Amino acid sequence: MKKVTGTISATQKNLSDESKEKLETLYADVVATRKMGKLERFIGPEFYRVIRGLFNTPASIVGMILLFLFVLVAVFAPFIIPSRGGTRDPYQIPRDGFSSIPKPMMSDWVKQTPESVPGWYKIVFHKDEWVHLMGTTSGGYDIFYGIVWGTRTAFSSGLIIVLLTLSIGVIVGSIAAYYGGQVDNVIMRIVDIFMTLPFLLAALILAAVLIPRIGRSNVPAIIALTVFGWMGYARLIRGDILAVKERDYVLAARVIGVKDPTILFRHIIPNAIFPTLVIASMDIGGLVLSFAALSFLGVGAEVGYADWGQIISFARDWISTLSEYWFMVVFPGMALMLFVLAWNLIGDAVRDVLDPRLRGSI
Amino acid sequence: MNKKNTSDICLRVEDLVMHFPIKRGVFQKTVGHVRAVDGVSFDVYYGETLGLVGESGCGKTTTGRSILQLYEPTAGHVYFEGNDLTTMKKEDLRLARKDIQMIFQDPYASLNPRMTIAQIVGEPLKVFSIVKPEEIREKVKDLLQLVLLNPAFIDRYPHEFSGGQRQRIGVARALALEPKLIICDEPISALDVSVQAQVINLLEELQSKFNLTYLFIAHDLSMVKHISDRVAVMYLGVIVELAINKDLFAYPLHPYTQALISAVPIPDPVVEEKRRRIILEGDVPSPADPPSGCRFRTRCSIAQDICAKVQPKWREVKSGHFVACHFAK
Amino acid sequence: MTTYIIRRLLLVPLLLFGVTILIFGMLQFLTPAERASLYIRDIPKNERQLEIIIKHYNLNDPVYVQYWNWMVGKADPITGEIHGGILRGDFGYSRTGSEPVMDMIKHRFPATLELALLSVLPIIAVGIWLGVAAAVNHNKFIDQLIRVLSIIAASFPVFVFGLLLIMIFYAKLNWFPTGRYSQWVLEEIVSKQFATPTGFMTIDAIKAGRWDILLDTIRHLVLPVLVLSYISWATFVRVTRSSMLEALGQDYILTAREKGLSENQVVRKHALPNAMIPVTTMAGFTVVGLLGGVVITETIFNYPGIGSAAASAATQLDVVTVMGFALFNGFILIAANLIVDVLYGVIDPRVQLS
Amino acid sequence: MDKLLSVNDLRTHFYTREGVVHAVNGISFDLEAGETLGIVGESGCGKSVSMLSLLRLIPQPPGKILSGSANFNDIDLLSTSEDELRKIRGAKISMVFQDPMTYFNPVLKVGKQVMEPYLLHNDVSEKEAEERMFEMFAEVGISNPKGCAEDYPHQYSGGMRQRAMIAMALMCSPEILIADEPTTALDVTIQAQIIDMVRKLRDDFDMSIIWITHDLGIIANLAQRVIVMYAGYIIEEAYVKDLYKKPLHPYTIGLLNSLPRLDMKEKEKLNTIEGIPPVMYKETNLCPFAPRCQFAIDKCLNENPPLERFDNKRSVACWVDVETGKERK
Repeated sequence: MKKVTGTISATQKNLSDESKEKLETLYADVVATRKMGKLERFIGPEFYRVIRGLFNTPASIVGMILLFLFVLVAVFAPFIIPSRGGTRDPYQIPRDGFSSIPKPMMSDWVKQTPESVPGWYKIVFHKDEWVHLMGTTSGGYDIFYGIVWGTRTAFSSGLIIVLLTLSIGVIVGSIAAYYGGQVDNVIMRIVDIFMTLPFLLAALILAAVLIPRIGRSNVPAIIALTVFGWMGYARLIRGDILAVKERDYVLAARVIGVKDPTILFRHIIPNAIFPTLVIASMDIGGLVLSFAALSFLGVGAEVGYADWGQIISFARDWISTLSEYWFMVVFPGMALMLFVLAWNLIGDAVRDVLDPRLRGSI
Repeated sequence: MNKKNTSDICLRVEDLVMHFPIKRGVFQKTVGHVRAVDGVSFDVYYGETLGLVGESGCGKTTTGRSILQLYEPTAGHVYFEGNDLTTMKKEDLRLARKDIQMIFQDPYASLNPRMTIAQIVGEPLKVFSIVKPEEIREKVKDLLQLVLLNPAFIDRYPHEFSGGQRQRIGVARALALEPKLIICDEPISALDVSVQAQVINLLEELQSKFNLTYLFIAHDLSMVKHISDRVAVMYLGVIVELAINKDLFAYPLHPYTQALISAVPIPDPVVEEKRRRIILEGDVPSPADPPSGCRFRTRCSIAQDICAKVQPKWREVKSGHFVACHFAK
Repeated sequence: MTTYIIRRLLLVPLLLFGVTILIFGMLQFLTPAERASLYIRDIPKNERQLEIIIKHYNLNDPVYVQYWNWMVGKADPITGEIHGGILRGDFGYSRTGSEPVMDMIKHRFPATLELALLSVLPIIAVGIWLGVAAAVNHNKFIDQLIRVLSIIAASFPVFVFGLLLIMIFYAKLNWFPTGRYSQWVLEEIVSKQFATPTGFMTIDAIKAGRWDILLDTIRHLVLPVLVLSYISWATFVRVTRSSMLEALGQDYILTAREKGLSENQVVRKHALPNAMIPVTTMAGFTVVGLLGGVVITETIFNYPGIGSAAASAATQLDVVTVMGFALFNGFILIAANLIVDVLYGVIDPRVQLS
Repeated sequence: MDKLLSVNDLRTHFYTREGVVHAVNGISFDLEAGETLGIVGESGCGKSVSMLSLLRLIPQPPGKILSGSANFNDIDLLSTSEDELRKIRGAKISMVFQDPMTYFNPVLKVGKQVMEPYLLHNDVSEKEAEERMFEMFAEVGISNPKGCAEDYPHQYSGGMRQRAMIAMALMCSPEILIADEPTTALDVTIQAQIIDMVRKLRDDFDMSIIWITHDLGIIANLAQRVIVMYAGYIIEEAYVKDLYKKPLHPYTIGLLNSLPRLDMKEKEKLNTIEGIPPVMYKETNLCPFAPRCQFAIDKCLNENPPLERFDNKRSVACWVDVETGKERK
């Protein structure tokens, strides 16, 4: 049997040793074998491709920077604007009186002020007392406080809904794909039925029914968005599992005697779940938007809770004088818009990497 | 080749039938069947290479997969070393597959892209606990050496390799369980011309080294002629002719075999100039609705009334030369 | 092709059944007293009377009995008059609207339909046009611009965008007022000086030759149409662009170029017909999106359609009304999906065989 | 003989994220009136790209034609205006592609697509184009032309689709037909039908053919002259008979020896070309085949051999005289 070497120059007898050496080095470059970098080997080829796609697109870099800023705000919320301290719920926006007239920007903060004045505030505004940086809503809720602490609400509600919908979708979709036949048929018809109601309207109803039963909080909206939000993932994972099931390497695994559960968890699911995972994580932005919309319509977070959509909903009562009270819409609206934009910019780049139809278009 | 005893038979396929239902209409009722394999019988002897050749859609790949019970055959039996695979329980079958392995056509699709070479080639060793877990890596390196791959590549992923190299990895995986029979399902048709010979030579070397038995499925007649001891020709779900290599190519008896052989171009203009081609009319009929009687009669130049009525018998015309044609002598 | 359509049609009753089950399931969260408004208009405050009603309409009975009653209606034991029954077109009585839900839908649906129809056509026309422009100029400036704009549009919350428009064009400039018509038009309608037989203000105004009313209607429609359409527009561009890019990357495009067709002809004759297949499906989803979108849009603009009614009913926890609207929307969507499916079969010849 | 097409120093590169792919690296060749020229090479050797470049059909970007001229009837195809070129495409030079399934538009009727070039390049009515189409359908052996014209591509069989594609290419009676592996996706018996048909059409239409393939057998059967390509270079060019009788380039030799032949009497071990074809990311000054070449000498690693005329009728790009194993004088 032939000796195996890195190259085939062993069979080239007419070459001088010097040339053989040169060939060895050249061959490493010329040969079709593609070498993977350390990072790629560590995180896996597909994930690497996604990451590389993210850093290759200027738009997604902007998105990542934006998102990073939001993470900073969420993490450091107590240092940006402290709560009122004590045992009081920090997510309850402090209200400066009960006047129905919104207070303008930079007006004095009289009641329920934050417990301390952080250093950055003194440096930027040269003041030792809090003012309403972005004004208040009707009812005296401080908009700046609501936006900063609302960042946490956005991340947590988005993450919770994605995790819930993804789990349901993956389980239901996998069952449909794995068992096939009538099980698949029944499950997919149920998916169809859930999809015949418009997403937002359906969520609106469910939240409205749930509120009298379990009280007004974030929970009814989260449940409602979950119940009507899992179908997309179920369809996606089902399609991918069905495709992977037919691949030759699954047949090959059967041939070498791998047991069925191992085939499912080692060969099928890891190769099928990746697009679903990535798409789902990119959906956080859109879900935060839907959650905010429910809050805006009045079936989301309770009044006074630090949530962007809830703050904007105050503006509904001031339609004809919005030009005067613009800060009630513009600041929380921009926070929401930039948050969703960040996710969408990243999501767009990721979809380009994942979309097999666009793959190869260089 | 002399007459063989039954003890020499490694694999016996008896009247293997594989029909796939066609579902149509409002209620997805089964309206017919694709008769991919429609009554195929042959033996494979220890140590030989049986070539199974035919055009696309003739059922050769389905035959290979039904032998391994990757599809559940509609009817018929597959005996491996005397044991009927079609009636085996799932777990017994899994254990029996240890001795029958397969090499797949598409080296890009048959390797799990998320596993390294060590994992891919090591998996069968792990499943059957052939060697101790800590020795798997060493064994994988030996296997790579065996298929002429650099053992240093052991931690690489499949997409870091070219088609020919991937096919070697597939061969190494098949060899890991030290099987007796390997079903090679078009192992070279996806490879570049200059790489095909490398894989063929490797398969031949391994055969002589480990006394392997091959069922070599291919559409490339020249390659089948090169590697096989005996050749079976399939057309539309049935075997029309089976003979030892020399006989089949020198004295083909079935009109289809004759046409097939004449259609293969030979890389020599001098020879080509003198050759007379048999050009078959039309296309292969649909396996969902095969012609009555002899399957080939619609394209056959010597077909007569009897061919439409009576399915030709599978008979041994000369010693070891089987054919299914009314007029073969 | 026929079997394909029949299969789709057979699915419709199944979906209808599923939707009623889904809605009815959600109704079970209500107390029997609240469910009473499925059958009668005035729910008495008196405990004893309430119990009689609950008993009359089997509101404490097993779920399947209630479902049956909900579907076909329930006769009043004294008068023999049948109340409720989805199949009879009785969706219950709306507490917030102070009229039967079905009447409310009849009054308000034309307004919503007018808004939606005026939005759909620009979305499809502009969406396809921009999507094709982006794909043909793949990776060039126009492509990048359209792409970034559509991402921004998709990220802009409907209610924020709507409120900003109101802030500028209504509160500040007073160009485009909210609502459906001005006070003086309303007075003319109420005093029957101006008839609205079709329910569509634009058509009725044109038919009557009342250009002043038409102008007023348009002033009220501009902003809602803009707000309702821009998000769907973004998704439409996206889908058209990617399916067009896919089509342009196919081998038959090379064949078309090889034949000597100009780039324009290649796009028009060969790429576009193929790219339209996924776009058709998208059009169906767009209708779905629009009907979901009217909830917020109509709420912001105080536009008297079914969306704003559903939203205000939801916030006042008038569940029977919201359910009625949802059921109605579900039926419309099933019809829309059916149309899309059939269209799909017509456009793609490959569907006909399989 | 007249030079119908004269290509000089054609160079096409692709600018991809992974790097610059040197697909075609300055190739020159002539096509004479009435001859059939074969271009052989493995996948990725640049044979298809060079033909697509001639008609400027490669996608730009990422592709770019860096240099070259292609004289056809006193027009330089590579520098003439797009409008001028469009008049030639499909009329004077037409192409037939490998996979007729993907190269037909799936949502348009075949008849409509076949008529398209004729309607485009001639001032004729729909009716006349239809008549012409039926004429062509008869030429390529499509029975039932009326029904077939109304069918969609997916209703055709593979062989039929390729016939329809050839009919489409011949609608305007082109002077040159470029066939890009038109039989690779087909079965051998269907391939034999198509080749047989093309041989007849070649005489009827008095056209020149450039036939791209990786199958040396087809070339031996069909072509008068052959060009062998490797890694974007022409490495050998000769009349078919000379090439098969005595190949001069080590790659050609290796390729011919690695093919099993149907007419071989005894089983011989296949020769192999070790290694794999290179990916052409780097501009190198060595002979592209040197890493796989058993004849390689030191000079091969320092200088890329030019294509040199030999015996006045054949050319080869190699420093080594393979008979002596020494450098050629």
